[in-house]
Amino acid sequence: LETVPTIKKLRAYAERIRMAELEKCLSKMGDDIPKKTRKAVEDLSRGIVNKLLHGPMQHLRCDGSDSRTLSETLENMHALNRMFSLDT
Amino acid sequence: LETVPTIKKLRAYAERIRMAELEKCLSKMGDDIPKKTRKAVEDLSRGIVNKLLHGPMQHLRCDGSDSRTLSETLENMHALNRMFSLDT
Amino acid sequence: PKKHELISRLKTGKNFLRNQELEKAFMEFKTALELAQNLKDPTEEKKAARGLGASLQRQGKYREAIKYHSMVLAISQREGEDSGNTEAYGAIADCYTELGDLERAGKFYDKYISRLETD
Amino acid sequence: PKKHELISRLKTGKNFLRNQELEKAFMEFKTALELAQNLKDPTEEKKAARGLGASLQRQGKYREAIKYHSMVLAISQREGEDSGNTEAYGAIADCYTELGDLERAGKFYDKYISRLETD
Repeated sequence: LETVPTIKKLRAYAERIRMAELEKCLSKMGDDIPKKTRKAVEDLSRGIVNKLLHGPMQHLRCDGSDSRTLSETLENMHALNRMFSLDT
Repeated sequence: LETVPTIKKLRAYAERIRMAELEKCLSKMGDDIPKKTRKAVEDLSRGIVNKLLHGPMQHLRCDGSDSRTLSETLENMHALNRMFSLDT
Repeated sequence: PKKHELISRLKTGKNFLRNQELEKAFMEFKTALELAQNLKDPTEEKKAARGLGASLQRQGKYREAIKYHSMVLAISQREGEDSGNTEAYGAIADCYTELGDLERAGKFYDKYISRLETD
Repeated sequence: PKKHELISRLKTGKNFLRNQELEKAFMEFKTALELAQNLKDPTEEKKAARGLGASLQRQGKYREAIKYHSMVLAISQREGEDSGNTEAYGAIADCYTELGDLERAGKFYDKYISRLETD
């Protein structure tokens, strides 16, 4: 449960990057972006972020049933906090 | 220096995701994608990946001069290897 | 014409949200939700519900936000089409985290995480 | 006309690369590089060099690959325009890693990493 706030912070961190890059992209594409294109681009940004986050997110959850131990999960959390400066 | 191969593997991992999502996106957008759109979409995919990788990559390098210690860098490496299954 | 107003409400709502004008955003999404319900347009209905959830969440009204994010899940269930669910699970979990209910937050993050690799 | 052939060579080169037909890819990019040099088109020249580097790298010819990835850096310097450098630094570092020269790889990764936050 201690890792839950880290999941939230990591999500927010990635979402900020996603939104900033998406806006840059849409502004480069000019006005009058076809709806289909806009949807495809949004899905692209979400797809990359979600697939990249999947591993770390999974390793922040420790269900006790598998080989992932609590201490390993906490080490993952500490490393993510450091690497993404999530504590500040 | 022990962390160098991890940098390579993490880069390759992210690049696979980026290419797969980019191809999905371009195929959804149909033929005849304007060059400007294509470039914007490629930049988007690269921008998200690069900005997300920046933190972890930085924390895999230990230049000795700052507060980042070797043991901390190795812990980061182990966590990344676990979270992205880079060892297999 | 109604559809046109719906799209435009969603758009201005989004802009208000971006500029942190949260109450104005809420009002736009509220109108959009009613329009979408009248038009029986589940895709736009979800967008309106998500917008309402986001507006409330950023005002710190987490319990109410959960109500609207959950509406996205309900629409998905009703329509047998689960787009937007990943984000809804994540947002609900974020709200429970803010409310200090880490147990429940964890359960919703688990659903969120299990969907991260799907499209 | 020449420009047209250049674009088409780059495109087929990319397709060969995707299908792991690495020698065919190399030939396409090689022709593209010459065309781009004749047309004095540095943007396409970089794309051709990067393609040549990638084709060789995937064949395990790391030393030759480094030569072409370095060409991207040289074109950037010549033109005073550094697009493609991040990828070139990363690719060169990958090659040195494969060659077991972790010291040099680390130096190129440092350049790569320092550019990850720029556009």
